[in-house]
Amino acid sequence: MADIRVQKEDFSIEDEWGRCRERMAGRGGALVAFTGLVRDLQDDELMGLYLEHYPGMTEKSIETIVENASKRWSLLDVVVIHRVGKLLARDQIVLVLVGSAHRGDAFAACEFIMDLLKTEAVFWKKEIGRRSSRWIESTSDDYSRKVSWSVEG
Amino acid sequence: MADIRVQKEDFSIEDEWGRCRERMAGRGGALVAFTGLVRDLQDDELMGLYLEHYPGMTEKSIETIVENASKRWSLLDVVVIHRVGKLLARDQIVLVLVGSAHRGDAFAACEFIMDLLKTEAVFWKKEIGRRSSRWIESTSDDYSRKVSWSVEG
Amino acid sequence: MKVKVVFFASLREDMGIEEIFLQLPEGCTTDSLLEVLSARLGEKAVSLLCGDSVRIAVNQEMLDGRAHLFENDEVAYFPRITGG
Amino acid sequence: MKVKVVFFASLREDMGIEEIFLQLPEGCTTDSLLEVLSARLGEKAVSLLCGDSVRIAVNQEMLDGRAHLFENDEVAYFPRITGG
Repeated sequence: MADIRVQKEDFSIEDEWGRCRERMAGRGGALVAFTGLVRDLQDDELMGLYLEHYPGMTEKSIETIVENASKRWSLLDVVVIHRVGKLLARDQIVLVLVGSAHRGDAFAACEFIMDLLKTEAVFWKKEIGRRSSRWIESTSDDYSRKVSWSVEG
Repeated sequence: MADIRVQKEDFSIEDEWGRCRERMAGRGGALVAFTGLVRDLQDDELMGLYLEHYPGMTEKSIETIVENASKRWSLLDVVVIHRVGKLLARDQIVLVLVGSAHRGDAFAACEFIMDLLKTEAVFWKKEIGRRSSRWIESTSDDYSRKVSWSVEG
Repeated sequence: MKVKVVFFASLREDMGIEEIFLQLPEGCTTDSLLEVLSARLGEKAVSLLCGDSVRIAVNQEMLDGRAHLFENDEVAYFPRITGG
Repeated sequence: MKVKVVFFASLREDMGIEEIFLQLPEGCTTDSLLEVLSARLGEKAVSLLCGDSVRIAVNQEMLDGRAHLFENDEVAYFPRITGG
Protein backbone atom coordinates (compact mmCIF):
# COMPACT_ATOMS: atom_id res chain seq x y z
CA MET A 1 0.00 0.00 0.00
CA ALA A 2 2.83 2.37 0.77
CA ASP A 3 5.19 3.59 -1.94
CA ILE A 4 8.37 4.96 -0.36
CA ARG A 5 11.17 6.43 -2.42
CA VAL A 6 14.38 8.23 -1.55
CA GLN A 7 15.86 9.77 -4.67
CA LYS A 8 17.95 12.56 -6.11
CA GLU A 9 15.46 13.27 -8.91
CA ASP A 10 12.56 15.70 -8.62
CA PHE A 11 9.01 14.31 -8.56
CA SER A 12 5.82 15.20 -10.43
CA ILE A 13 2.74 15.86 -8.32
CA GLU A 14 0.56 15.16 -11.37
CA ASP A 15 1.97 11.64 -11.83
CA GLU A 16 1.80 10.68 -8.16
CA TRP A 17 -1.64 12.20 -7.67
CA GLY A 18 -3.02 10.42 -10.74
CA ARG A 19 -1.58 7.04 -9.75
CA CYS A 20 -2.90 7.43 -6.21
CA ARG A 21 -6.39 8.14 -7.57
CA GLU A 22 -6.17 5.08 -9.81
CA ARG A 23 -5.05 2.78 -7.01
CA MET A 24 -7.83 3.98 -4.71
CA ALA A 25 -10.32 3.55 -7.53
CA GLY A 26 -13.80 4.24 -6.25
CA ARG A 27 -12.95 3.69 -2.58
CA GLY A 28 -11.13 6.99 -2.13
CA GLY A 29 -13.02 10.05 -1.05
CA ALA A 30 -10.13 12.20 0.12
CA LEU A 31 -6.61 12.88 -1.02
CA VAL A 32 -4.19 15.08 0.93
CA ALA A 33 -0.78 16.02 -0.41
CA PHE A 34 2.00 17.85 1.36
CA THR A 35 5.11 19.19 -0.28
CA GLY A 36 8.02 20.82 1.45
CA LEU A 37 9.96 23.37 -0.55
CA VAL A 38 13.36 24.94 -0.02
CA ARG A 39 12.71 28.57 0.84
CA ASP A 40 14.88 31.42 -0.36
CA LEU A 41 17.82 31.52 1.96
CA GLN A 42 17.85 34.69 3.99
CA ASP A 43 21.58 34.68 4.15
CA ASP A 44 23.18 35.71 0.86
CA GLU A 45 26.08 33.46 1.69
CA LEU A 46 23.85 30.39 1.44
CA MET A 47 23.53 28.50 -1.83
CA GLY A 48 21.38 25.53 -0.93
CA LEU A 49 20.95 22.40 1.13
CA TYR A 50 22.63 19.04 1.00
CA LEU A 51 20.69 16.02 2.27
CA GLU A 52 22.48 12.80 3.12
CA HIS A 53 20.81 9.48 3.86
CA TYR A 54 21.72 5.92 4.82
CA PRO A 55 20.47 3.74 1.93
CA GLY A 56 18.25 1.02 3.31
CA MET A 57 18.00 2.32 6.86
CA THR A 58 16.42 5.60 5.72
CA GLU A 59 13.74 3.79 3.74
CA LYS A 60 13.08 1.52 6.74
CA SER A 61 12.72 4.50 9.04
CA ILE A 62 10.09 5.96 6.70
CA GLU A 63 8.32 2.60 6.43
CA THR A 64 8.04 2.47 10.21
CA ILE A 65 6.47 5.94 10.28
CA VAL A 66 3.97 4.98 7.57
CA GLU A 67 3.13 1.71 9.35
CA ASN A 68 2.41 3.64 12.54
CA ALA A 69 0.15 6.00 10.61
CA SER A 70 -1.66 3.03 9.05
CA LYS A 71 -2.36 1.62 12.50
CA ARG A 72 -3.85 4.88 13.72
CA TRP A 73 -5.96 5.82 10.72
CA SER A 74 -7.84 4.07 7.97
CA LEU A 75 -5.74 4.68 4.85
CA LEU A 76 -6.06 3.47 1.28
CA ASP A 77 -2.83 4.74 -0.24
CA VAL A 78 0.37 6.39 0.94
CA VAL A 79 3.24 7.80 -1.12
CA VAL A 80 6.36 9.30 0.45
CA ILE A 81 9.08 10.65 -1.83
CA HIS A 82 12.09 12.26 -0.21
CA ARG A 83 14.86 13.84 -2.18
CA VAL A 84 18.53 13.71 -1.23
CA GLY A 85 21.66 15.35 -2.53
CA LYS A 86 22.02 19.01 -3.31
CA LEU A 87 18.85 21.11 -3.35
CA LEU A 88 18.49 24.77 -4.29
CA ALA A 89 15.98 27.42 -3.23
CA ARG A 90 12.42 26.68 -4.48
CA ASP A 91 13.21 22.99 -5.07
CA GLN A 92 10.72 20.39 -3.85
CA ILE A 93 12.19 18.37 -0.98
CA VAL A 94 9.50 15.94 0.05
CA LEU A 95 6.07 14.71 -0.99
CA VAL A 96 3.64 13.00 1.36
CA LEU A 97 0.44 11.87 -0.34
CA VAL A 98 -2.31 10.13 1.60
CA GLY A 99 -5.55 8.74 0.23
CA SER A 100 -8.45 7.65 2.35
CA ALA A 101 -12.19 7.19 2.26
CA HIS A 102 -12.67 10.17 4.55
CA ARG A 103 -10.87 13.48 4.90
CA GLY A 104 -10.27 13.30 8.65
CA ASP A 105 -8.05 10.23 8.26
CA ALA A 106 -6.20 11.66 5.25
CA PHE A 107 -5.42 15.02 6.90
CA ALA A 108 -4.31 13.53 10.21
CA ALA A 109 -2.14 10.82 8.67
CA CYS A 110 -0.46 13.20 6.21
CA GLU A 111 0.43 15.67 8.98
CA PHE A 112 1.54 12.85 11.31
CA ILE A 113 3.83 11.34 8.67
CA MET A 114 5.34 14.73 7.88
CA ASP A 115 5.88 15.59 11.56
CA LEU A 116 7.52 12.23 12.24
CA LEU A 117 9.71 12.50 9.12
CA LYS A 118 11.14 15.66 10.69
CA THR A 119 12.43 13.84 13.76
CA GLU A 120 12.49 10.09 12.98
CA ALA A 121 13.59 9.75 9.37
CA VAL A 122 17.28 9.00 8.91
CA PHE A 123 18.55 12.09 7.11
CA TRP A 124 21.25 14.63 7.79
CA LYS A 125 21.08 18.15 6.45
CA LYS A 126 23.79 20.58 5.63
CA GLU A 127 23.54 24.23 4.69
CA ILE A 128 25.86 24.93 1.80
CA GLY A 129 27.34 28.40 1.86
CA ARG A 130 29.51 30.19 -0.64
CA ARG A 131 32.45 30.06 1.74
CA SER A 132 31.56 27.45 4.31
CA SER A 133 29.00 24.79 5.08
CA ARG A 134 27.30 23.70 8.28
CA TRP A 135 25.42 20.58 9.41
CA ILE A 136 22.09 21.51 10.99
CA GLU A 137 19.88 19.95 13.67
CA SER A 138 16.13 19.44 14.10
CA THR A 139 14.37 22.37 15.74
CA SER A 140 12.71 22.15 19.14
CA ASP A 141 9.44 22.97 17.35
CA ASP A 142 9.86 19.76 15.33
CA TYR A 143 10.22 17.77 18.54
CA SER A 144 7.21 19.36 20.18
CA ARG A 145 5.10 18.54 17.09
CA LYS A 146 6.21 14.93 17.35
CA VAL A 147 5.33 14.85 21.05
CA SER A 148 1.87 16.24 20.26
CA TRP A 149 1.10 12.94 18.50
CA SER A 150 1.98 11.05 21.72
CA VAL A 151 4.62 9.03 19.93
CA GLU A 152 7.15 7.33 22.15
CA GLY A 153 10.85 7.14 21.54
CA MET B 1 -4.13 36.21 -2.50
CA ALA B 2 -7.06 33.82 -2.67
CA ASP B 3 -8.21 32.32 -5.96
CA ILE B 4 -11.78 31.05 -5.62
CA ARG B 5 -13.59 29.35 -8.47
CA VAL B 6 -16.93 27.58 -8.74
CA GLN B 7 -17.10 25.73 -12.04
CA LYS B 8 -18.52 22.79 -13.94
CA GLU B 9 -15.16 21.87 -15.45
CA ASP B 10 -12.65 19.52 -13.86
CA PHE B 11 -9.38 20.97 -12.56
CA SER B 12 -5.73 20.00 -12.96
CA ILE B 13 -3.72 19.58 -9.80
CA GLU B 14 -0.52 20.05 -11.82
CA ASP B 15 -1.59 23.47 -13.09
CA GLU B 16 -2.82 24.77 -9.75
CA TRP B 17 0.14 23.35 -7.84
CA GLY B 18 2.62 24.87 -10.27
CA ARG B 19 0.97 28.29 -10.24
CA CYS B 20 0.82 28.26 -6.43
CA ARG B 21 4.54 27.49 -6.27
CA GLU B 22 5.26 30.33 -8.70
CA ARG B 23 3.19 32.85 -6.77
CA MET B 24 4.84 31.92 -3.47
CA ALA B 25 8.24 32.12 -5.13
CA GLY B 26 10.95 31.63 -2.54
CA ARG B 27 8.75 32.50 0.44
CA GLY B 28 6.84 29.22 0.43
CA GLY B 29 8.13 26.30 2.45
CA ALA B 30 4.96 24.21 2.60
CA LEU B 31 2.15 23.38 0.25
CA VAL B 32 -0.87 21.32 1.31
CA ALA B 33 -3.53 20.20 -1.16
CA PHE B 34 -6.81 18.48 -0.43
CA THR B 35 -9.06 16.95 -3.03
CA GLY B 36 -12.45 15.43 -2.41
CA LEU B 37 -13.50 12.65 -4.77
CA VAL B 38 -16.88 11.08 -5.46
CA ARG B 39 -16.68 7.54 -4.09
CA ASP B 40 -18.28 4.56 -5.78
CA LEU B 41 -21.88 4.64 -4.75
CA GLN B 42 -22.77 1.67 -2.60
CA ASP B 43 -26.29 1.63 -3.89
CA ASP B 44 -26.50 0.27 -7.46
CA GLU B 45 -29.42 2.53 -8.02
CA LEU B 46 -27.24 5.61 -7.67
CA MET B 47 -25.64 7.20 -10.72
CA GLY B 48 -23.96 10.28 -9.35
CA LEU B 49 -24.28 13.58 -7.57
CA TYR B 50 -25.71 16.90 -8.64
CA LEU B 51 -24.36 20.04 -7.01
CA GLU B 52 -26.25 23.29 -7.19
CA HIS B 53 -24.95 26.69 -6.15
CA TYR B 54 -26.08 30.32 -5.93
CA PRO B 55 -23.78 32.22 -8.29
CA GLY B 56 -22.22 35.11 -6.42
CA MET B 57 -23.37 34.14 -2.95
CA THR B 58 -21.56 30.80 -3.08
CA GLU B 59 -18.28 32.47 -4.03
CA LYS B 60 -18.79 35.01 -1.23
CA SER B 61 -19.41 32.25 1.30
CA ILE B 62 -16.10 30.63 0.29
CA GLU B 63 -14.30 33.99 0.44
CA THR B 64 -15.50 34.46 4.01
CA ILE B 65 -14.14 31.05 4.98
CA VAL B 66 -10.78 31.80 3.37
CA GLU B 67 -10.64 35.23 5.05
CA ASN B 68 -11.23 33.61 8.42
CA ALA B 69 -8.45 31.12 7.72
CA SER B 70 -6.12 33.96 6.73
CA LYS B 71 -6.79 35.70 10.05
CA ARG B 72 -5.94 32.57 12.03
CA TRP B 73 -2.85 31.44 10.17
CA SER B 74 -0.02 32.97 8.22
CA LEU B 75 -0.78 32.04 4.59
CA LEU B 76 0.91 32.94 1.33
CA ASP B 77 -1.50 31.49 -1.21
CA VAL B 78 -4.94 29.89 -1.20
CA VAL B 79 -6.81 28.25 -4.08
CA VAL B 80 -10.31 26.83 -3.71
CA ILE B 81 -11.97 25.24 -6.73
CA HIS B 82 -15.41 23.72 -6.26
CA ARG B 83 -17.23 21.91 -9.01
CA VAL B 84 -20.96 22.07 -9.57
CA GLY B 85 -23.39 20.26 -11.84
CA LYS B 86 -23.48 16.53 -12.36
CA LEU B 87 -20.57 14.50 -10.97
CA LEU B 88 -19.95 10.80 -11.36
CA ALA B 89 -18.11 8.29 -9.20
CA ARG B 90 -14.34 8.97 -9.02
CA ASP B 91 -14.76 12.57 -10.21
CA GLN B 92 -12.89 15.31 -8.38
CA ILE B 93 -15.31 17.57 -6.47
CA VAL B 94 -13.18 20.13 -4.70
CA LEU B 95 -9.59 21.31 -4.44
CA VAL B 96 -8.23 23.28 -1.50
CA LEU B 97 -4.61 24.32 -1.94
CA VAL B 98 -2.79 26.27 0.77
CA GLY B 99 0.76 27.58 0.62
CA SER B 100 2.63 28.91 3.59
CA ALA B 101 6.13 29.43 4.92
CA HIS B 102 5.64 26.65 7.46
CA ARG B 103 3.79 23.35 7.38
CA GLY B 104 1.78 23.86 10.58
CA ASP B 105 -0.06 26.84 9.10
CA ALA B 106 -0.64 25.13 5.75
CA PHE B 107 -2.05 21.93 7.25
CA ALA B 108 -4.32 23.67 9.75
CA ALA B 109 -5.69 26.19 7.25
CA CYS B 110 -6.34 23.57 4.56
CA GLU B 111 -8.26 21.34 6.98
CA PHE B 112 -10.13 24.34 8.44
CA ILE B 113 -11.20 25.58 5.00
CA MET B 114 -12.35 22.11 3.98
CA ASP B 115 -14.28 21.57 7.23
CA LEU B 116 -16.00 24.94 6.93
CA LEU B 117 -16.82 24.36 3.25
CA LYS B 118 -18.80 21.33 4.42
CA THR B 119 -21.14 23.39 6.56
CA GLU B 120 -20.83 27.04 5.49
CA ALA B 121 -20.44 27.04 1.73
CA VAL B 122 -23.63 27.68 -0.20
CA PHE B 123 -24.17 24.43 -2.06
CA TRP B 124 -26.97 21.92 -2.27
CA LYS B 125 -26.36 18.28 -3.12
CA LYS B 126 -28.60 15.74 -4.70
CA GLU B 127 -28.08 12.04 -5.14
CA ILE B 128 -29.12 11.04 -8.62
CA GLY B 129 -30.61 7.56 -8.82
CA ARG B 130 -31.69 5.51 -11.79
CA ARG B 131 -35.31 5.81 -10.76
CA SER B 132 -35.41 8.66 -8.29
CA SER B 133 -33.28 11.42 -6.83
CA ARG B 134 -32.91 12.82 -3.36
CA TRP B 135 -31.57 16.05 -1.86
CA ILE B 136 -29.13 15.34 0.95
CA GLU B 137 -28.10 17.16 4.14
CA SER B 138 -24.82 17.77 5.95
CA THR B 139 -23.89 15.05 8.40
CA SER B 140 -23.67 15.61 12.14
CA ASP B 141 -19.99 14.67 11.83
CA ASP B 142 -19.53 17.67 9.52
CA TYR B 143 -21.07 19.94 12.16
CA SER B 144 -18.95 18.56 14.98
CA ARG B 145 -15.80 19.11 12.88
CA LYS B 146 -16.84 22.73 12.36
CA VAL B 147 -17.48 23.17 16.10
CA SER B 148 -14.02 21.77 16.84
CA TRP B 149 -12.57 24.92 15.23
CA SER B 150 -14.59 27.06 17.67
CA VAL B 151 -16.31 28.86 14.84
CA GLU B 152 -19.49 30.67 15.75
CA GLY B 153 -22.67 30.66 13.74
CA MET C 1 -40.52 48.85 -7.35
CA LYS C 2 -39.15 45.79 -9.10
CA VAL C 3 -37.83 42.84 -7.06
CA LYS C 4 -36.37 39.55 -8.26
CA VAL C 5 -37.18 36.39 -6.31
CA VAL C 6 -35.14 33.22 -6.84
CA PHE C 7 -35.57 29.67 -5.55
CA PHE C 8 -32.94 26.97 -5.16
CA ALA C 9 -32.54 23.21 -4.89
CA SER C 10 -35.51 21.27 -3.49
CA LEU C 11 -37.56 24.45 -3.12
CA ARG C 12 -37.03 25.28 -6.79
CA GLU C 13 -38.14 21.79 -7.72
CA ASP C 14 -41.05 21.55 -5.32
CA MET C 15 -42.37 24.96 -6.30
CA GLY C 16 -41.76 24.35 -9.98
CA ILE C 17 -40.26 27.80 -10.47
CA GLU C 18 -36.70 29.12 -10.64
CA GLU C 19 -37.19 32.87 -10.54
CA ILE C 20 -39.86 35.50 -10.77
CA PHE C 21 -39.80 39.28 -11.17
CA LEU C 22 -42.42 41.13 -9.15
CA GLN C 23 -43.67 44.69 -8.96
CA LEU C 24 -44.10 45.55 -5.29
CA PRO C 25 -45.41 48.64 -3.56
CA GLU C 26 -42.83 50.86 -1.86
CA GLY C 27 -42.15 49.93 1.77
CA CYS C 28 -42.71 46.26 1.14
CA THR C 29 -40.96 43.81 3.51
CA THR C 30 -40.01 40.16 3.19
CA ASP C 31 -43.22 39.39 5.11
CA SER C 32 -45.48 41.26 2.70
CA LEU C 33 -43.56 39.68 -0.17
CA LEU C 34 -45.01 36.34 0.93
CA GLU C 35 -48.53 37.67 0.46
CA VAL C 36 -47.71 38.81 -3.06
CA LEU C 37 -46.13 35.43 -3.82
CA SER C 38 -49.18 33.67 -2.42
CA ALA C 39 -51.40 35.59 -4.82
CA ARG C 40 -49.10 34.80 -7.76
CA LEU C 41 -47.99 31.23 -7.05
CA GLY C 42 -50.76 29.91 -4.82
CA GLU C 43 -51.03 29.16 -1.12
CA LYS C 44 -49.49 25.72 -1.41
CA ALA C 45 -46.28 27.10 -2.94
CA VAL C 46 -45.99 29.72 -0.26
CA SER C 47 -46.54 27.19 2.52
CA LEU C 48 -43.32 25.56 1.26
CA LEU C 49 -41.51 28.87 1.75
CA CYS C 50 -42.59 28.99 5.40
CA GLY C 51 -40.98 25.64 6.29
CA ASP C 52 -38.63 25.49 9.28
CA SER C 53 -35.58 24.69 7.19
CA VAL C 54 -36.12 27.45 4.62
CA ARG C 55 -33.50 30.20 4.57
CA ILE C 56 -33.86 33.66 3.05
CA ALA C 57 -31.14 35.81 1.57
CA VAL C 58 -31.56 39.39 0.43
CA ASN C 59 -28.98 40.54 -2.09
CA GLN C 60 -27.00 37.40 -1.31
CA GLU C 61 -26.77 38.14 2.41
CA MET C 62 -28.43 35.66 4.78
CA LEU C 63 -31.39 37.20 6.51
CA ASP C 64 -32.22 36.62 10.16
CA GLY C 65 -35.77 37.84 10.69
CA ARG C 66 -37.36 40.21 8.17
CA ALA C 67 -36.13 43.10 6.07
CA HIS C 68 -37.46 46.05 4.10
CA LEU C 69 -37.08 45.63 0.37
CA PHE C 70 -35.86 48.16 -2.15
CA GLU C 71 -35.78 48.63 -5.91
CA ASN C 72 -33.86 45.83 -7.69
CA ASP C 73 -33.42 43.74 -4.56
CA GLU C 74 -32.85 40.04 -5.09
CA VAL C 75 -34.62 37.78 -2.60
CA ALA C 76 -33.59 34.11 -2.49
CA TYR C 77 -35.40 31.24 -0.82
CA PHE C 78 -33.55 27.98 -0.31
CA PRO C 79 -33.36 24.91 1.89
CA ARG C 80 -30.57 24.41 4.44
CA ILE C 81 -27.23 24.36 2.62
CA THR C 82 -25.36 21.06 2.50
CA GLY C 83 -21.90 22.52 2.09
CA GLY C 84 -19.15 21.77 -0.37
CA MET D 1 35.27 -12.41 10.79
CA LYS D 2 34.73 -9.54 8.39
CA VAL D 3 32.78 -6.43 9.49
CA LYS D 4 31.94 -3.31 7.53
CA VAL D 5 31.98 0.05 9.33
CA VAL D 6 30.35 3.12 7.77
CA PHE D 7 30.32 6.78 8.80
CA PHE D 8 27.79 9.44 7.90
CA ALA D 9 27.37 13.20 7.65
CA SER D 10 29.59 15.34 9.92
CA LEU D 11 31.29 12.23 11.32
CA ARG D 12 32.22 11.05 7.84
CA GLU D 13 33.65 14.48 7.08
CA ASP D 14 35.42 14.99 10.41
CA MET D 15 36.96 11.51 10.32
CA GLY D 16 37.81 11.79 6.66
CA ILE D 17 36.58 8.28 5.94
CA GLU D 18 33.34 6.89 4.54
CA GLU D 19 33.68 3.17 5.15
CA ILE D 20 36.20 0.58 6.21
CA PHE D 21 36.25 -3.22 6.16
CA LEU D 22 37.86 -4.85 9.19
CA GLN D 23 38.92 -8.35 10.16
CA LEU D 24 37.88 -8.88 13.78
CA PRO D 25 38.39 -11.79 16.17
CA GLU D 26 35.29 -13.88 16.89
CA GLY D 27 33.29 -12.63 19.88
CA CYS D 28 34.09 -9.01 19.21
CA THR D 29 31.59 -6.41 20.48
CA THR D 30 30.91 -2.82 19.47
CA ASP D 31 33.13 -1.82 22.40
CA SER D 32 36.12 -3.87 21.24
CA LEU D 33 35.49 -2.57 17.72
CA LEU D 34 36.44 0.89 19.00
CA GLU D 35 39.87 -0.43 20.04
CA VAL D 36 40.43 -1.88 16.60
CA LEU D 37 39.33 1.38 15.00
CA SER D 38 41.65 3.32 17.29
CA ALA D 39 44.59 1.23 16.11
CA ARG D 40 43.61 1.71 12.46
CA LEU D 41 42.37 5.29 12.37
CA GLY D 42 44.07 6.88 15.36
CA GLU D 43 42.88 7.96 18.79
CA LYS D 44 41.63 11.34 17.60
CA ALA D 45 39.24 9.78 15.09
CA VAL D 46 37.91 7.39 17.68
CA SER D 47 37.37 10.17 20.22
CA LEU D 48 34.91 11.62 17.68
CA LEU D 49 33.00 8.33 17.72
CA CYS D 50 32.58 8.57 21.49
CA GLY D 51 30.81 11.95 21.40
CA ASP D 52 27.48 12.33 23.21
CA SER D 53 25.49 12.86 20.05
CA VAL D 54 26.93 9.90 18.15
CA ARG D 55 24.49 7.09 17.35
CA ILE D 56 25.38 3.52 16.40
CA ALA D 57 23.37 1.21 14.18
CA VAL D 58 24.14 -2.46 13.61
CA ASN D 59 22.73 -3.86 10.40
CA GLN D 60 20.64 -0.70 10.07
CA GLU D 61 18.97 -1.09 13.47
CA MET D 62 19.64 1.59 16.07
CA LEU D 63 21.70 0.27 18.94
CA ASP D 64 21.06 1.18 22.55
CA GLY D 65 24.11 0.06 24.53
CA ARG D 66 26.52 -2.44 23.03
CA ALA D 67 26.14 -5.54 20.88
CA HIS D 68 28.10 -8.64 19.87
CA LEU D 69 29.21 -8.54 16.27
CA PHE D 70 29.00 -11.31 13.71
CA GLU D 71 30.37 -12.11 10.25
CA ASN D 72 29.32 -9.54 7.63
CA ASP D 73 27.73 -7.19 10.15
CA GLU D 74 27.47 -3.56 9.10
CA VAL D 75 28.16 -1.05 11.87
CA ALA D 76 27.22 2.57 11.25
CA TYR D 77 28.32 5.64 13.22
CA PHE D 78 26.46 8.87 12.67
CA PRO D 79 25.46 12.15 14.35
CA ARG D 80 21.92 12.81 15.54
CA ILE D 81 19.55 12.62 12.58
CA THR D 82 17.92 15.87 11.47
CA GLY D 83 14.85 14.31 9.87
CA GLY D 84 13.21 14.78 6.49
